[in-house]
Amino acid sequence: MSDLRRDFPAFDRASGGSTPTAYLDSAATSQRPRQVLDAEREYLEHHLAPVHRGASAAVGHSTTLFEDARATVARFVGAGEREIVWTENATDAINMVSLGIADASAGLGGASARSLALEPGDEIVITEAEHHANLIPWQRLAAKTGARLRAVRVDGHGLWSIDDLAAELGDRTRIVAVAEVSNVTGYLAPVADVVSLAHARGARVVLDACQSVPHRPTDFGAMGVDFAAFSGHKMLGPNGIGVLYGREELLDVLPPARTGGSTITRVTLETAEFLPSPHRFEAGTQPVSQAVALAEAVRYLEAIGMDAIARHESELAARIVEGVSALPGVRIIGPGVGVERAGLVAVSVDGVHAHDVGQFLDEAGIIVRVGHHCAQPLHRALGITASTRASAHVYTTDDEVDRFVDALAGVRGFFGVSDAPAAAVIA
Amino acid sequence: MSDLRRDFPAFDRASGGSTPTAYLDSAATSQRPRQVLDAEREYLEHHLAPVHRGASAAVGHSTTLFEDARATVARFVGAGEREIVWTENATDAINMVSLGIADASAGLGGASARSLALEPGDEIVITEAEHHANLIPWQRLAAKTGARLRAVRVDGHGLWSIDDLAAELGDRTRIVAVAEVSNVTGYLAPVADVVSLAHARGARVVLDACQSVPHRPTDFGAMGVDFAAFSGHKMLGPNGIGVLYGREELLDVLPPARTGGSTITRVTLETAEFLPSPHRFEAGTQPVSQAVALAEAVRYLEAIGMDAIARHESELAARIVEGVSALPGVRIIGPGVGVERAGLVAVSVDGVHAHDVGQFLDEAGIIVRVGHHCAQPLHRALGITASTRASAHVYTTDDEVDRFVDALAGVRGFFGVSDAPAAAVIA
Amino acid sequence: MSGLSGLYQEIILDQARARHGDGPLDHADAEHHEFNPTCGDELTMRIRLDDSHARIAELAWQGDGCSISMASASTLAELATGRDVDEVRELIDGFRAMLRSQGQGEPDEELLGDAIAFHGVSKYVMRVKCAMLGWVALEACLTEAGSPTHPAVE
Amino acid sequence: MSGLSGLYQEIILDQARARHGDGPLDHADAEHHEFNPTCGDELTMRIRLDDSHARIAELAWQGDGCSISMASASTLAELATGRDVDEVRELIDGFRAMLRSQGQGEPDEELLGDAIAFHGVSKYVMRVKCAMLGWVALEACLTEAGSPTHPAVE
Ligand SMILES: Cc1ncc(COP(=O)(O)O)c(C=O)c1O
Ligand SMILES: Cc1ncc(COP(=O)(O)O)c(C=O)c1O
Repeated sequence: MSDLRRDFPAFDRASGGSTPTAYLDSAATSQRPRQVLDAEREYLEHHLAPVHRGASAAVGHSTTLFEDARATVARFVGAGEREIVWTENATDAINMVSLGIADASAGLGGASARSLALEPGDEIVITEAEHHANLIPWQRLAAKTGARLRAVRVDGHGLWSIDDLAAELGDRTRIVAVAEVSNVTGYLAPVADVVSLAHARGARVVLDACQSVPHRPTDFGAMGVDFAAFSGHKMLGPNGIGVLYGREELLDVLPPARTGGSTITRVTLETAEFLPSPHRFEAGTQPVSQAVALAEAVRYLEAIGMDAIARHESELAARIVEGVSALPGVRIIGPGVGVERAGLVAVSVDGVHAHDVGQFLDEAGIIVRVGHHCAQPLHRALGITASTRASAHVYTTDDEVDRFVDALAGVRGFFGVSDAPAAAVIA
Repeated sequence: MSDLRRDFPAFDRASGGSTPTAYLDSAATSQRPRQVLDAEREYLEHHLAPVHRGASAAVGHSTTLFEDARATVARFVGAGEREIVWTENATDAINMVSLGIADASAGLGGASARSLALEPGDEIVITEAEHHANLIPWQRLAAKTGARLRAVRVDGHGLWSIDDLAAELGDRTRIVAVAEVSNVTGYLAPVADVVSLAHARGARVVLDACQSVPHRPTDFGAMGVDFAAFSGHKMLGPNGIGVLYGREELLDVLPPARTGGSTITRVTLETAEFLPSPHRFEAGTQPVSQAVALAEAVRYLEAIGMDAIARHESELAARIVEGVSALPGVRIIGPGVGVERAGLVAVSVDGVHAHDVGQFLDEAGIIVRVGHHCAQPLHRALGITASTRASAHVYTTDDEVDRFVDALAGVRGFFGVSDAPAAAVIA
Repeated sequence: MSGLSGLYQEIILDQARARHGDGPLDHADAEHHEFNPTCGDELTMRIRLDDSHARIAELAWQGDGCSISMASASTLAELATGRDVDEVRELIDGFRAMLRSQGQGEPDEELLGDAIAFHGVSKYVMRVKCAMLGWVALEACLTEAGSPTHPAVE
Repeated sequence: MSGLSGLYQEIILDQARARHGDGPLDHADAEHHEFNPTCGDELTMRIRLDDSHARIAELAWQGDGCSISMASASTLAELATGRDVDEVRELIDGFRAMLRSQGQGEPDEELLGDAIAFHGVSKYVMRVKCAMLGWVALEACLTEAGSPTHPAVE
């Protein structure tokens, strides 16, 4: 995959010293290839016009590009076109579901939305490992409806088990919301089991697919999940666009959380009637240039092949796990050596705060993420406040992850918590 | 202003015939200058990194660019930095207010949010001329809280009067939501009067500034409005970004409609505490490259001067109004000859449906907007279902609006509703 | 024919003025209201079937819209009144296929009759909905009236 | 000094280990909790003023954080304990100004004492919050304790 690095202008970035910067924060946001940047610019320079409104040929052309982008993304994740809603980001997509269900529970959306409504005593099941984006919206929904939020606990590695999840499910379970891939542990959730357990209880499954869709083959239809969310900026696409997937029959009745122009059929001063999915959710001017660019990102990923990408990244993860597990005083969060995991590895360094680790690595030209990664409950369960995470994407190289491991080896020495000498990377 | 057309790649667009396309749909979405496109690309190629999270210099630099963009936009509209919240678009910004107030009314946000809460019988006042984005969110808020929505009616030109607005206000009025500039009539609302009348009643003013901020000097602080909304894509900036303005003390207590990462201080499995404004509202990964580009759009507009832009566009509007008022069977919606208005003019052609008018103009290389412009109640009040709107921006020329008027002269002849001969523009 | 005159053929402008089938219909077997959210245009279609439920005995519509939508409803009224339900379903399928052709191919004149005048509309994506307005409404009426679904489904 | 050794001067690493002032404080006049949402670090500052309310008699903090935040709290404890409230406010203002300097200018050693070791932090925007953690908490304590606001406002 080393050839494709040339597609990424960011990697030409002049770096201070002789070694180029190693960008190991793709789980936060990915770099973008020239093809994606060019596609957006091409649209903006030559095809920019409103969509879905007006009679002009320019509007028709712009509308076609916009809806073709939807079709491309839909195909990429095994969805129908009416099952793909543009949102601001993945967080927005999850909120679209939780807020819509809150509205349905309050009687908005009428009889057709009643099947989505929650009642006091109903239960929502999540895990302790969830990103705040897949936690706080459910807390708010519980607060609004009187439903109870139950969390599957994690073990000392930050992992949860399907048995524990099964034990949390009950007759009142209405929603099960989990990440397909944890953004801290790299754990791959057994989605098929989650779906069958949840559906057996009559509960709906909301999948946080932020860390999976950009990195491995996805078929929401085949998986049978009810809703799913992911973001453009983590899959070589633009900021400012996310995707809500939902089964058509659910999206057609879910009340729209945001309202405004383009979502309606007839509007009077007193009432508004909403269009079917996806347009009922897309209030106001949409991220059109971003949709066009996201479709290009999909084509770019597909040209490489999602299987090849998953393989590449799991090799990199294995390389990091192996390297780090030889380092004294460095603890790996998530699955250890030999266990399948996604291309991201978070570690905790005994006696050195993650911010200091991150600073040390930054000085060595290695960009990682330090902090709680929007997963405070998980970190609290592990007894730490923050960790250091390296994450990969298609463009990440063996050399980059080796540099990460090597630099990590010098951290404790520098901060004087072991006898190891400070690494040579320090100026 | 004719020199600056060279800044807009869209105007190099190869047009089918000898005359270039006249883009007269800027009120829907504006074209973007090379400077704005380049600024976004520069960020994406050389500075792309997460913001506000991590310890690296790259994150620090990206964060600085992102927050500097906020400061630039804040200054542009007479706001403090903490008074500017990034949203998906203006529609999202208005929803952020209406949904936050709904949450406050349901007890979320606790005691500090109580001053924003509505009770059954409270009143929200809008006008019949509002865009659906400034209508439906208030309908929903009324439905959720038991508040009443009252609408100031328009006259036969689609205009409302400040006296009629005053008459709708009462002791129970809590919110007054109006557009500073109507996207159909081009009417300039007497905002100072609206604010003083509303504040005298203890009501808060929400200003839909979508059609004003991109076209004339704005100082929300001086105006004294409580909240305001506008979009990037109408002001030479990108899609996928909008702005909510709110007075700091209100934003600090308004419950966040969307929840997720980056909005919080401490999160447990049971609860989350939210940051002050603006970060409490910015859930998930933000439109960072779009913010950077929007700041560049602001600099571009400022370099021309907002006063000069307003003058330019009001001259163009006068030119259209004068030209159109000489055409038999063509009715101007909004203020007539000699009355100050914004740079957009909608017309209704007797006997010819707006879609047919739009098609006819499109064939003549003139892109306008036809339809109800997301203002169905206004059109219904005028006894029509749709109208044809020409709208200008800094780059619009006299020649373009003259071509619009000339082509309009031929419409009724072509469709056989008068004896006028079909214009020569028809192939 | 290219440009505007390809779209607005004389026959279309004539049909828009003629508005065949415009009016109320009492004792309808089915009624369907269609709304074009883009422009706010609306149309209500009503039909009465014959006793065997196999034939459209009467058809009438009321509505307001652009010349394309009005002309296509008028043309439809002429083509569908008195015809077998199965044939009309075939006609609607053919009309939809023609409108989705983006100006490609030759429309089937035998099947579509005067409706081939709308072939030019297929080049104008934003107007396809206008041309379909009455036809979609009729299709919904046929379904509502419980007539057997045509095998060549969409 | 450039790079890491400019940021993590020996004195800072020493202070981070020493944690002067780390511990509980009974009968505090003011207490303030600060939280850094970026990394989840937290710190609680407690102070007791003397009878005139013009001097910080005792100061203690408890918290968990990176070496920069711990070292700066430790340094602050050494500098502020026993000092006049007015002087301490001046010290905090000066420290904040230094941290906002982005590496520019020369810090005022007379005013800041050992705290000038944190000058290097000002080049690292993402770490300024860490260095300010204890200082912001102390500032809030002083306000809470009702001491007169220093005239040289921010
Ligand atoms: C007056 C007015 N309000 C609100 C909007 C909605 O703006 P956006 O679509 O960018 O959310 C528009 C533009 O369509 C408008 O003209
Ligand atoms: C697992 C997971 N869920 C949700 C999110 C939120 O995504 P976004 O910030 O794009 O809304 C992220 C990324 O930050 C994530 O990793």
